[in-house]
Order: sequence, then structure tokens, then C-alpha cells
Amino acid sequence: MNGFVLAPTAPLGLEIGLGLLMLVVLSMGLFRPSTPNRLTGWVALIGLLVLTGVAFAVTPGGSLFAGSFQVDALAVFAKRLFLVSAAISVLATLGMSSDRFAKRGSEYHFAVLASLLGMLVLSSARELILLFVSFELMSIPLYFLTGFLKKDETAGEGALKFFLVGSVSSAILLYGISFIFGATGTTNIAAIAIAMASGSVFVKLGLVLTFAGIGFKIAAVPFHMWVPDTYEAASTPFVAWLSVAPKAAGFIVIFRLYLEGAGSTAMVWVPLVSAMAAVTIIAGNLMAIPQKNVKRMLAYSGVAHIGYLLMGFAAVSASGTGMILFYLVAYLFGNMGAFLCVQAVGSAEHSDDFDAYKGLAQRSPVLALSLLVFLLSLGGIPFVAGFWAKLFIFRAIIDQHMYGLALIGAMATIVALYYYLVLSARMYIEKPDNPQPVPIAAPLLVAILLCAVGVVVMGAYPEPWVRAVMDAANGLF
Amino acid sequence: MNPVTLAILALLLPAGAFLLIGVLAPLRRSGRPAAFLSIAAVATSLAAAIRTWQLASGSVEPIRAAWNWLPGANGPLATVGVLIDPQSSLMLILVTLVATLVQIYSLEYLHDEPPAAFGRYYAYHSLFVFSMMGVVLSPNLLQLFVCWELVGVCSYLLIGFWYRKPEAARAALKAFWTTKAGDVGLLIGIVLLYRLAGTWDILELEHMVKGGTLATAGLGVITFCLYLGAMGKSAQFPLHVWLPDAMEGPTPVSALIHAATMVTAGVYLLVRTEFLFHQTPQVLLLVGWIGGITALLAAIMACVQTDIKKVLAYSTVSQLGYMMTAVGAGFAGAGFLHLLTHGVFKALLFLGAGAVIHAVHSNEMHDMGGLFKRMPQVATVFIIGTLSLAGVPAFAGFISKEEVLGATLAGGLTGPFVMLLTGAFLTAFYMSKVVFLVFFAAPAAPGHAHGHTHDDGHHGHHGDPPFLMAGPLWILAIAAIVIGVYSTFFHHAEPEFASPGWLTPVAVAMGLAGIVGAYLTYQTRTISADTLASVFAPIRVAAVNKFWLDDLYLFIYRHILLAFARLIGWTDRYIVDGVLNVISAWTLDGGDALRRIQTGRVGDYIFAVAAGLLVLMLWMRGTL
Amino acid sequence: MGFPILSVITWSPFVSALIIMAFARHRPTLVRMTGVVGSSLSLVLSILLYFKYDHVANGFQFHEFLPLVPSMGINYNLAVDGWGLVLTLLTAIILFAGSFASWTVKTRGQEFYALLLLLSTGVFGVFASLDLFVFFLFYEIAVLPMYLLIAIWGSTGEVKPEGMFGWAFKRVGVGTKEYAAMKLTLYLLLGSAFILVGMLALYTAAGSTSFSFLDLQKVKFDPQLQSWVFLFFYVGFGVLAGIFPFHTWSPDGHASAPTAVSMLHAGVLMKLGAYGVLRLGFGLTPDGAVQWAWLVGAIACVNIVYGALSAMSQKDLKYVVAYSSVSHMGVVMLGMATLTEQGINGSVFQMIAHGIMTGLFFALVGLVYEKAHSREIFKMGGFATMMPGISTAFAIGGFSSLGLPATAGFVAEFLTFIGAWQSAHSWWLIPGVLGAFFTSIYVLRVVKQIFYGAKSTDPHFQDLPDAKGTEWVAIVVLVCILVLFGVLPNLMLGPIDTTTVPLLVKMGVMR
Amino acid sequence: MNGEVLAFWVLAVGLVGSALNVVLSKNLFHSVLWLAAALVGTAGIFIALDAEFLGAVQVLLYAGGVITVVVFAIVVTERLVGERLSQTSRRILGGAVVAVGVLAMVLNVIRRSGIDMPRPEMTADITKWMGISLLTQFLLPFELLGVLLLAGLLAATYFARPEE
Amino acid sequence: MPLSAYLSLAAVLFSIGLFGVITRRNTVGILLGVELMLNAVNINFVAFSRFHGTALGMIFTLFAICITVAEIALGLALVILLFRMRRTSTADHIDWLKG
Repeated sequence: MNGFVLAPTAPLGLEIGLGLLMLVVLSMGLFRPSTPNRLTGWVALIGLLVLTGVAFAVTPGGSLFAGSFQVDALAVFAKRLFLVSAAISVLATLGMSSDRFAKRGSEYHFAVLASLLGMLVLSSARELILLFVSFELMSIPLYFLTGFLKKDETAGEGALKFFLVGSVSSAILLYGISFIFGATGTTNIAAIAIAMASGSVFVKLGLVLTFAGIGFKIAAVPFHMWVPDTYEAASTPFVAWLSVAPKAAGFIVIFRLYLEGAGSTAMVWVPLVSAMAAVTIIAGNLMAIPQKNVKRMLAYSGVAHIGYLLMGFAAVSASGTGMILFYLVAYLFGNMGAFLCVQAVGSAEHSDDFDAYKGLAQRSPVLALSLLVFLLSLGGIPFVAGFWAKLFIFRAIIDQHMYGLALIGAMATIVALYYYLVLSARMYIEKPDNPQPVPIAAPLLVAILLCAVGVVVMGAYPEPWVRAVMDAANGLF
Repeated sequence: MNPVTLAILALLLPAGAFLLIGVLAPLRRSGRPAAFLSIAAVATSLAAAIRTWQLASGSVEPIRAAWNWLPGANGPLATVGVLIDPQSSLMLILVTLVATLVQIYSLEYLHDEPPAAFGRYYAYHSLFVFSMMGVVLSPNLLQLFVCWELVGVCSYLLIGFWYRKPEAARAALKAFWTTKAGDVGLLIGIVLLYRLAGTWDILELEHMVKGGTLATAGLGVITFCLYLGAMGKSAQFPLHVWLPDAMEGPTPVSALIHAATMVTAGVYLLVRTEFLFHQTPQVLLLVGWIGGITALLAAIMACVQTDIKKVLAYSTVSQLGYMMTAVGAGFAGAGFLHLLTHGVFKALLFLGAGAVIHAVHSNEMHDMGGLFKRMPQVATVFIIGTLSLAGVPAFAGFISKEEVLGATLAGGLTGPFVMLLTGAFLTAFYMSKVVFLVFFAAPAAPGHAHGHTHDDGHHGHHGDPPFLMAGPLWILAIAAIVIGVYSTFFHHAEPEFASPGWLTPVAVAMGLAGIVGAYLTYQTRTISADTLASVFAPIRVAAVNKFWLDDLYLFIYRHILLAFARLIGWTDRYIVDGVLNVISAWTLDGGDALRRIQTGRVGDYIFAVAAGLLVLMLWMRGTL
Repeated sequence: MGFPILSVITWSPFVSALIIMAFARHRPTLVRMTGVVGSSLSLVLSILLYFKYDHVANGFQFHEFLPLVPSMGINYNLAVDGWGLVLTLLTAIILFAGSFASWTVKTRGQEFYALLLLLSTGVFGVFASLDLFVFFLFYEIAVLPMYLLIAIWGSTGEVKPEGMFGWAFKRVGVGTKEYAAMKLTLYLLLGSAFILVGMLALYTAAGSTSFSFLDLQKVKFDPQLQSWVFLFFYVGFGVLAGIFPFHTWSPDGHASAPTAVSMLHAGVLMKLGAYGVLRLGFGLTPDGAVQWAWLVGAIACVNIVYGALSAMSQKDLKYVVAYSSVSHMGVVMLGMATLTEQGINGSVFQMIAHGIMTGLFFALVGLVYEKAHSREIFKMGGFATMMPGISTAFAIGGFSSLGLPATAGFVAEFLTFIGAWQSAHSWWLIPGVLGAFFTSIYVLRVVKQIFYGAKSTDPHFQDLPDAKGTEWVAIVVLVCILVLFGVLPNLMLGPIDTTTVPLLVKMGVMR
Repeated sequence: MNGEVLAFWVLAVGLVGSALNVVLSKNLFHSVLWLAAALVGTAGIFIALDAEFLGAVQVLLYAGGVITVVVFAIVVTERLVGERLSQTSRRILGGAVVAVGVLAMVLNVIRRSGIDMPRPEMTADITKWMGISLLTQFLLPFELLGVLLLAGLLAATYFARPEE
Repeated sequence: MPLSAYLSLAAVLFSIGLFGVITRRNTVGILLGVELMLNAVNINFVAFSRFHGTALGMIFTLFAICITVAEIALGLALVILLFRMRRTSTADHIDWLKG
């Protein structure tokens, strides 16, 4: 009998599981032990690993609430991505030295999981209300997580900026959604494509406004300005996650709203999006150049990466979409890895400045090599994941004959390589001030190596990943 | 053995010697063994050359053999091989003969050199002999060019043999650059020829010309370019400037390369391609005139030299002018004949001068004087050479000079003929001047000469040279006489042209007048040299200053070429690279500037979001 | 399939690099020996390859095939034709010489050898790849290690920030090795961005099914597409080939780089660029090539003369050699732009000739620098007395570079000139010949200044030793090959010609 | 002019006026009070649109809850700083341009949309329908909202709590 | 009143709110502006909902209001946190992170 009762909720299995995990984590906070420990973190990690395992076992199919929650291929793909990134982030957090993570671990991990819950639901949401609520559920814990180290002099500032810009953006987003709803009279996402096809101005206005809102989330220029400040202020393992997962979620929303079922009507966005992509790539890369703080540099470079992802959007094709997903996965490993390396160096040197990286190759060869690999991946160099990601994106837009955009993207890569190389030069060329090896907490090291393996494996053998992303993307068209 | 095998053998022996000496460092450093190897090789070559000539003179048709060198879709693009005909086999003998003698001579002449340098010298020599024979035997113009350039390199290396002397290093460079400038023309000519004719083979080309299948349009440019090459190698005005400086090299080198063989390669080239030049009479005319000018100007300059080698060098330039004039007149045979005889007696003169220099340790004539008593053998052979050069009957130079003069007149080149005739007088004059100053007159600057006398003990051989040096001198002297006597009295080859009867007496008179003039001026001092100088003051000044050509070239090199290069170098660094750096700097600055919009004030961030929203809406207003 | 000879050639340096990194830490002798063994293996197999190549059948041979990303049509597909054959041999020779020329690298020698070998794997791979994509991957491997190689082991020069752009010079730090390394790397990567875009354009235009050169070659692309794709290839690869005005990375980069890196970079990597233009530009977009030949040739002429004049004005020995590369690469580009059999043969042959001679030059400059600690031409003098071997080799290199017969340089230049005169733009001959003449001026001037003439009175320049021991290997090998190919050009020209002719037939400029 | 129209205009004028005061008032406290007025006015609009339940929610949650919290915050911060909070504005010109621009664009779209459909009659009890659908169709967002509020609450207390 | 009237009213309110968030220097002031914007959104939803004859928009509004409350609570907590640390609630003064 029980099986029958639970059966209808099967598509929600992951979310329910996550909810239970949240419950456990939260209640562990209620029974706070006298000596702070990181048990909640481990519990959260193990739970996440289990869920990740389940996610990889899930096959697409199944829907709930009259189709407003649907577990299609894209959703499954996204959920896996979110879970993996969250697991890596939580794993890396276990290596954090600040005892706040031990004392307030329950709140921290609850917030992470809550935000993750928002992402998981978001990836399946096919209905505007659900989409919006899950979007907000994803966002609000992020503000909290940004300010988590509230005793740090800048954490609050980062959180406040993130929050203020975020709430303005979400108001704009909601305003846009109201027009979309108004144009169709329904909150079903499938109706949007139909309304677009009929040439409804409200739905277009709504989508423009919504785009500004999502632009904030994915940090496209000029909606990106919170990014460097927030990244600099927040705890690094969290930033690693922040720089990847919510961005991916933003793109999932874009797929759902702008591309799914839209067919050729989606072409209307091409000029706008390509212009935005170009501006984002150029501005992001330029602003990354003069940075002295590696986290800020990575933040700006992350902005530039969003531009490449937008290029994939501008391609408006199954391959473009698929390649965004591929890029996101490559970016997940590359960017998270890079941030985790920053964490490793930062906790040893108490500085995220470039100077802290002097002679890293001679101090900790593994760490330096990992960071180099991540940087190369971000720079789009062959044999690491980022190369294929950029390549596929370029290929997608060249398929659409947008050669100029491809060229801008390709040239901007050179600028990006400049600052990546400057950092590499610090690591490999200069002599260390302090020849001691950098101490790295075991969980952090494991997380870094995981990312490195991901980057290299994807770079060496992209085929299965390509197939996976194309399976996920094909459903949209 | 058939002539081809012989010729190849002759060709490859010195090459083998060069490789052995060049690659086997111990052999090279041992000095004398290397020299013997080289001499053995070149002597064998001489024998092979003589045998080849014998065989070839029996055959009516030229003998040719060729192997593929550069591939091409439609048959080979270029071949290498040998072409044996009377011209090439005669020339081959000249080259190998002089080379053999010079190499033997050098054994003694350079015996003070350290063994390693000695070995190096013979390595270069072997390479030179190989290359020169390559030029001579070449059946096509490309191979000729290849060997031609190698010859140039050997010349460069041998002029710069005493590279520690800055003058030698500079002279080597100057020789290379000047001849190279001419070679640029030759190269262009060869390249152009390929498109026009599709072949470089001399026989094929000749066949085409005879068959009338060779287009004449554009041929003038080609022959002119070929002539440019010859001009550089054969030191024609205004590219003659390198040859006098080349005297910085060891004297045997001057004898071999800068008198007998290499410098005549240009003439040889023109002789070889005579049929082409006949298609382009304008170019031929140019060749004639420039030859005449060269002959005269060089003779004038020879008169004002005080360095014995320089006199001989200008004399060589002048004689090359003679040969060229004959070619330009349309009678290459005459030029070629002069080439052969000149090769013999000029080598003789140089080697003789070398013997003197070897004894005196100076090139300056005022350090010499009255040497006849001390070095009677050297003086004798030197006088034989001088008489040959002056065109005195029964000496080698006589008949060929007659031929040249006759050819010039027959070719209708009256202007050049007058120049040559004047030149004949001057030639006799300056050569006799050398003879009188060096061998007969009292030392001009006794004090100076005395300064040397106490060195005698050190140098030991202030008399006739030892056998190794004297032998070659005598062989050449005898050759000069034999050729002279044979051609003056026994063998009257039917000339291709008719010369007027007055020509021979006038020419001989010119030569004798020159000798007499020199005798009066420098031996008896009846005519004051100073008076002569003041009478011809303007010409003298010009001649002493080499007609300011060196200054002109130096100016072009320093103040035009190098200055322009500096300008380009500066442009590359500060403009071309500068623009790149500016773009880079702008990118960096752009990052800096753009970074400033990140004010840190959240109000600005929000403003950016709102403004971005407005931009999005404005952008999409067309579709809204 | 048999013995994967190409893969072994390509990957044996890589494996050596791995061995070095894994086992040879702080054991310099083992490092060197491993490097030499790895490069020797490549060399021996390349020579074997040359002899096993069926010169009659010609075309691509020694195919190796391994699916890599089948869904995109990317395969690991190696094969060589005549060009690939000779260029592989060239690479092997230079690598072999380079591994000896690096004998004296003291600091972090292990990493140096590893990077150097890694780089050569990239170069081998480029010449052997039939798959465009793998080609590109190898291309990147060949370019990237350069950054570290120059930035770590390079030398910093001196450039006065002057002129109206002086501020920019200060801003970017012109003259430092970091600057040189960065400029070189970024410039070349910029080029590869163009290549990538062009490559993808062809790939998609052909139906996105295969990156194979053989497949793409069969497609008749739209002329307009060809037109701009060719330009992309030209600019992209041209940057590496040092075309004006994108050549400025070359002098700075080569001057700053350590000896073996300069050898490999100027000797082989620049050829990669020219090879790319020829293989991809001419092979895949023939109409574009025909359309733009005038531009390629005109810029090549600028390169030749401009490079030579720039070289003439340099005071730093390495800069002279570097600028001479710019000039000589102009000959390579000019040859192909002629669209004639001789021209393209000359172009490829010049790749070989220049590769060898510039490798030789850099090896010698490295030796001179090692012994005299100076690259200032006009401070040195009379070195021939002390280092006769080096000066002789230098002179032979110089002769080759000025196109003296019996050295490889002559054959290359001569063929190019023949091609130029037969092309549609016969005036190209003039700058070409002029360049050769200018080369004779600057090269021999340098030779004279440094090696001949009176001995310099500078106390640093007394009692300098000649090359000794392993230092001879690179010099002797390169000199011998330079002369060998000059005397017997058919060794190389045979295979080259059999590849050139079908290309020209395909391009429709030859029956 | 019927009652609805009159109500609309009165509410509209009141709303816009109070909204302007919210953004222009020098005194932060006054701004808050004007916001309360605007929120109540909005509730009036809701009622005019037959959404009485929402109007009630608006008044209770917003005007009641939000304003209280804001006032509380202001009071707390004023107490901390010991003086009255006044506020000034900057970027007025830029803000005005952007705001007017956005307004113009939106109004233009509204004008051109031709959306003016007739206002249908109310057929069912909206409140009841809302209640039912919240627990059926919108159960999931409803649950998530609970999580969200919990997370928000946690976060707010975490930040606002003085140092432990 | 026609739908467009409600929509226009909402648009005006939204723009005023937007003006407010841009120009306000006090963090609380910015939050008030956000409230105005969200208010406008809610009017939009309700109006559309009413004219479409569906309650979906009202449900949306309900969610929006609740989320807004959570948001504003969080925001004010942050303001207090910042105020405690920096002694200011003027947004422009909170600019340690920049560049």
C-alpha cells in the first residue's frame, strides 16, 4: 500500500529527500553540542552525496501538479549539476578554518540546502508561480550565505549590496512576469511560446523585463556590478558555488522562458543577446585585468564567461543550448576549482592577492598545477574542459553565421589569457617569499582534485558529456 | 677514359680534397699534409684536363652529360653536368695549370703561417678550383651560377685569409658585396631566361637561337642582367672597385683568383652566351663601351699607384676591359684568346711580384729598387710578363692584344678602340715603370729602404726565391714565351675579321712608346715624374682618388642604406610594435578606466541595473 | 595498421617529458639523457619514415586512425604526405639539435626539458595530423609551453621607451622577458582564435560531419566563404609565420628566449604558421587562395625587404637573427603566393632551409652568448681566432641565409624567384632578390664584426673557448644538413614536388 | 462617471502622491508613513478589482507587518546612532531620466497593446478558489514558501542578533 | 475603468519606485522604493487577473507579498548588521569593496 501512496510523488523524490536532509540539519542545530563540531557539515555532505547518487539514477519522465512540475531531461541534467556543485562546495567548506562553520554549521548548511532546494525545483518548474517562488527560494539564502561570516568587516557589505541589487532586480523580474501572465492569462510556461508566436507585445515586454531580472542573477553586464564585491566578501567555498550554481539556474530559467517551444520566434532575441554577450565578454575581461585580488579577478572573469554562455543563447539552437550546458559543466569544475585553490592559498597566506601566489609551483606543485589547469580551462586552452566549452559555443554561433561575435569572443579570450597568465607567472616564474608548502585541509584538497579530474577528463574525452548535454537540450526544440 | 669521366674526375678531385681537409680537422691542422693532398688533387686535375682537351679537340660536336638536380612536374627543372668543348677544355687547362702552380708556389710563400691556417688555405684553394672548374664545365647557366657564387665565396674567404687584419676583413666584405650586387643581376637574368626559354642549357639555347624559336622580346633585359653579373665578377666599371682592395689577400691568391681565373669568369660567361648577346646588339654595344672605359680608366689609375700589387690589380681591371671590349665588338673569340694569354702572364706577374714582396716584406715600390741584381730570376720572369702585357711581339700578350684591337675596330667601336689604344700605351708605361722602379732604379727612399736592410738577417732570403717559388715562375714565363713565339711566328689563326694593316705597327709602337716613356721617366729620370704629375694634375687627382667611386659607394652604404635601415628598424620598434604596444596599453588602461565604474556604491549598482533595463527596452522597442 | 610510426614519433618526446617529470627530479644527467633519447628516437624514426615513405605512390601515407569524438567527426587521424614528411624530419633534426643545445641549462633543467619536449610533440602532431581539429590541438600544445619557457629561462633585453608611444612602452614593459613571453603567447593565441573560427566555418559549411582534411578537401565551398576563411587562415597562421605587420612578437620573443627555444620556435614553429596557410588555406580554400594571392605575395615582399632592413639596423645579435627570420619567412610566404610549382616547392623548401639555418644561428648565438656573455655586436670583435669552429659555422649559416649556392638557402630562394617571375605578379622577383642582397649585407657585416677584424680589447672577450664536447653536436649536425640539402636538394624536393603538383592541379592553376 | 471610475481616480491620485512622497521625502520616517499610505491605497485598488481578500492581506501583512518592521528598524538604528535619520537623494537627474524612460516605454506598450478587454463578471468565490488551489495545484510553491520564510527568518535573526 | 488604466497606474508606481531606488542614499529608503515597485507589480497581477477572469494572478500576488515580507525582514536585518559595524545606513558610505 505504501508504495501506492508514495508513487505519485516519485518525481519529487529528490526534493523530498533534500527536504528531509534539511530537517535533519536544522534539528541538529537545535540540539547544539557544547563543543562545536562539523558534524552538520558531514551530515549535509553525506546526504548530498546520496542525493547525487540518486540523481544520477533518475531517468527523465514524470510530472506533477498538472504539468507544472516536470522532470524532463533538462531538469534531470540541471539537478545533477546543482547537486554536484553543492556537494563540492560543502566538501570544501569542511576544510574552512573559521570556527563559525562549526558553531553555526546548522544554519549555514540549512541555507545551502534551502537554496539548493530552490534550484532543484526551479529546474523542473514549468509554471510561473512555481518558477518564481523557487527562484526566490534559491536567492534569499544566498544573501544570508554571503553575509555568513558577519564578523568579517566586509561580509555584511557584500551581502547588503547583493541583497539590494537583487531585490530591485527581482522586482523587475516580477514585473516582467506580471506582463507575461497578463498577455496569456495563464501561468503555464508553455503558453508563453504560443503568445510569442502570436506577436503579443505584452509577452515581449514581459520577457524584456524578465531578462533584466535574470541578467542580474547570471551577472551579465550591466547587471553584474554586485558580483566582484560579493565574491570578495563572501567565504570562498561558498563563492565557488555561488559563481556556478545560481548562474546555471539563471540559464535554466532562460531556456524555459525564452527557448522552450519558442521555435523561430526566439530569433527576436538574437541581436539583443548577442550585443549583451559581446559587451559582457569585453567588459568582464577588461575589468579583470587590473585586479590585484585573485577573487575579484575570478569574479570579473566569471562575468566574462557569462558572456560566452549568452553567446550560446544567441545561437538559439539545440546545439547552442546544449553547449551552454556543456559550458556550465566545464565552468563548474574550472571555476569552482579555481576558487577552491584560492581558498587553499588564502587560508594559508591570509591574503587573496596575487602576491600570495609567488612561487606557488615550488611550494605546492600539486596546488599550483591544479590552479594552472583550472586557469587554462577558464582560458579555453585545449585538453582541458574549457576549450571544448568555448569551441562548442563558437561552433554553435558560427552555425548561425555570427562570425563577428565568434571573433569578438575569440579575441577576448586572448585578453582573458593575459591575466590568467599573469597569475600563472606568479606561480611558476617568481621565487617564493616563503618556501614552506601551503597547508591544505584534506577535504579541500579532495574537492580541488575532484574539480581537476573533472576538468581534465572532460578535456580529454568530451564525447559522453557532449552526448549528455545534447540529450538534455534536444527536448527544448 | 672518356672525356666526361675525365672532366668529372678533374672536377671532383679538388672537391674531395676540400671535403677531406675541411672535415678532417686533424688533417687540416697538420698543415703541410693537407697542402700536399690539395696539390696532388689539383695536379691530377691538370692532367685530366689536358687529356680531356686532347679528346675534346678531336670531337666536332660538344660533349655533354647531365644529371637531374631539381625536380619538376614536366621533367627536371635543372640539371648538373659537364659540357666539354674546345673553349671549356682550354679554360680548364688554364685554371688547373695556374692553380697547380700557385698551390705549389704557396707552399713556400706561406710557410710562415701556422699549420692550421695553412690547412685552411689549401681547403679554400681546393674549393676554389672545384668551383672554378664547375663554372668552366657548366653545361647550363644555373650550374654556372651556382659555381659562380661558390667562386665568389672562395674569393671572399681567401681575400679575408688574414682576417685579423681589419683591412683584409673589410676588403673581403667589399669584394663579396660588390660582386654580389652584380650577381643579383645575373640571378635575375637566369630567372627571366627560364620563363622566356624554359631551359638554361647552353646548347639548347644556342639551338633555339639558331632555329629562331627563342623570342627576342625581353631578351635584351636578360642579356643585360647576365652582363651585370659579368660586370661584377670581371670588375667592369663601375663595379671594379673591389678588385684593387682584394689585394689584401695573399699574393698567390691574387695571382690565381684575381688575375687568371675568377675575374675572367665574367668574360667566360659572355663568351659562353655570345649567341644570346648577338640577338641584342644594344647590350653588346654597352658591353663594348664599358669595356673600353674600364680599360682606359683602370690604366690611368694603375699609373698613379705606388703599391706593386695595386698596379697589377688595376692592370687586371684594364685588361678585363680589353677582353670585354672584344666581346662587345661581337668577336668573343678574340676576348677569349686574350683571356687565356692574360691568365698566363698576369699570373706570372703576380707571382713575380709576390716573390719580390716575400723578399722585401712590403708592397710599396719605394721600398724596393735595384732588385735585379739580387733577384735576377724573378726580375727576368717579371720582365717577360711585362713585355707580354705590353704587347711586344713574340710574347704571349702580343697576338691576343692585336686580336682584341682588331676585333674592336672591326666591330665598329671606334670610341672604345681609341681608348684601348691609349690604354695600350699606358699599360706599357706603368708596367715598365714597375720594372724600372723595382728592379733597376736606385731605391727611391734610401732611408726608408735602409730601415729594412737590418731586417735582412731575420728574413734571410733577400735573394732569388727557392725552387718551389721559382719553378712555377719559370713554367709560366716559358709558357708566355712559347705561346707568344708560337702564335707570332708560326700559327696565324684565320681571324674572324679583317684588321687593317696599320694596326699592328701602331699597337706595337704604342707599347714601345710606353716602355720608352717609362724608361725616360723612372730609369734615367730625363723626364721628371713631378712634371708629368703636374701636367696631368686633374687626371692624376681623379685617378689617385679612384674617381671618387669608393667615396660614392661608401656614402650610399653608410648614409643611404644604413640610414634607411636604421629608419626602418626604428619604425619597426617604435611605430609598428609601438602601435601594438599602444593597443595593449589601451587595453590595460581600458580595464583600469572601466574598473572605476565599479564605485563600490550600491546606488550606482542599482542605477546600472535600471539603466540596463532601459537600454534593453529601447533596444527592443522596435518589436514591442 | 602496423607499427604506428607517426604516433611514436609524435609522442616519444611527450613520454620523455613525463619520464623526466616523474623520475628525474634533481638529476640533471638523467634529465638530459632522457631528453636526448626521446628526441633521438624521433629523429631515427623520422629518417626511417623518410625511407619507408613510398615516393612513387606519394599522397598521404602511414595512416593511423582512432575515433575521438565521433559525434562531431573528430578523429585522431595521422598521416603524412611529402610536405609532412620533410617537415617532420626537419622538426626531428631541430629537436635533436636543440636537446643538445640545452645541455647547459642550469636552473630547473628538469622542467625545461619537459616543456621543450612537450612543445615538440605539438609540432610533430601538427605536421602529421589529418584531422583539422587534432591539428589545432597540437598547434596549441606547440604554442603554450613557450610562455613558461621564455618567461622562466629567458633573458631580459633593453629597449628604450621613446618616440611618441613611449608611454605605452613603459606601460607594457617592453624589453623584459615577461613582456616578450606574454606578447608571443597572446599573439599566437590570437592567431589561433582566427584559425579556430575559420576552421569551424568550413566544418559547418561542409555539413558538420567531419573534421578530416581529406573529407573537407573534397567539398567545394562557396567562394565568398572561401574568401574570408582564407583570410582568417592567413592572418591566424600568418601571425605565427611572422607576416608583416604581425611579426613584432618574433624579434622580442626570439631574442628573449633561451637557445633551444629560439631554435625550435624560429626553426620549426614559424614553419607551422606557413604550413598552416599552405595546407589549410591553399588546400581547403583554393579559390580564396587564388583570390588573395596578391595580398599574400605583396605582404611577403614587404616582409622580405623590411625584415632585412630591420635586421641591418639591429645592434643585438639575437635581434639580427630574429629579424632575418622575419625576412626569410617572407620568402616562404612569397613562394606559396606565386601559385606556381616552383614557387610552392621553394616555399616548402625554404621552410626546411630556414628551419635548419636559423636553428644553427640560434645555437651559435647561444654559444657565443654563453662564452662571451654579450650579444652586443659592436662590442665584440675578432672572435674567429678564439672560436674558429663557431665562426666557421656561423659563416656557413650566413651563406645559406643569403642564398649562397650549395647551401639549402639557395635552392629555396631560387625556386621561389623562379616561381615569382612566373606568377601573375612578376614584380615580386625584385623585392625577393633585393632581400637576398640585403641579407648578404647584414649577415656578412655581423660575421665580419664579431669574428673577423682586430680582436676586441674588451677584457671580457679575452681567452674565450671554442665550442666543445656536446656543444658540437647541434652545430655539426645542422651545418652538415644545411650543405647536404643544398647539394642534393632532390632529397627534399622530390617528396615536396609530388605533393605540390596535385595541389596546384586541384586549385586549377596547373593542368 | 460611475463609482468605480471615481474610486479609481481618487485612489490613483492618492497612490501616486504618496508614492512620490515616499521617494522624495527628506525624512525617512515620513517616507515610511507615506509608504503605509501607498500600501493601503493599493489595498483599495485591490478591492476595486474585486480582490477583497488580497486587500485584507495587503493591509494586514504589508501595512501591518512590513511597516512595523521598518519602523522598528529605523528606531533601532536611530537609537544606535543617537540622532534622527534624514535622507538625501542623489543621481536625481539620471534616476528621473531612467524612470521616465522606462515609464514611457511601458505606457507605450500598454497604449499599443489593444489589451482593453471587457471586465468579465465575477462568477465564483475567488477567496475560496484561492484557498483550494493553494493546497492542490499550488501545493508545491506553498510548501516552498514555507521553507523560504523559514530561511528568511533564520537569516534575519542571524544578522540582526547582536554578537553572541 | 479599462485594464489599461490599472496597468498605467502600476507603471507609474513602478517608475516612481525605480526612481526611488536609484536616488535614495539611505538603505532603508532603497528598500522602500523596492516595496513601491513590488506594489506596482501586485496591482498589475491583480488587474490582469481580474480582467482575464482568473484567480491565478491573485495567487501570484499572495506569494509575492509573502516573499516580499521575508525579503524586507532580511534586508532590514542586514541594515542593522551593517549599521552596527559601520555606524551608517547611508548606502553610499558602504563602499569598502570596489574597483
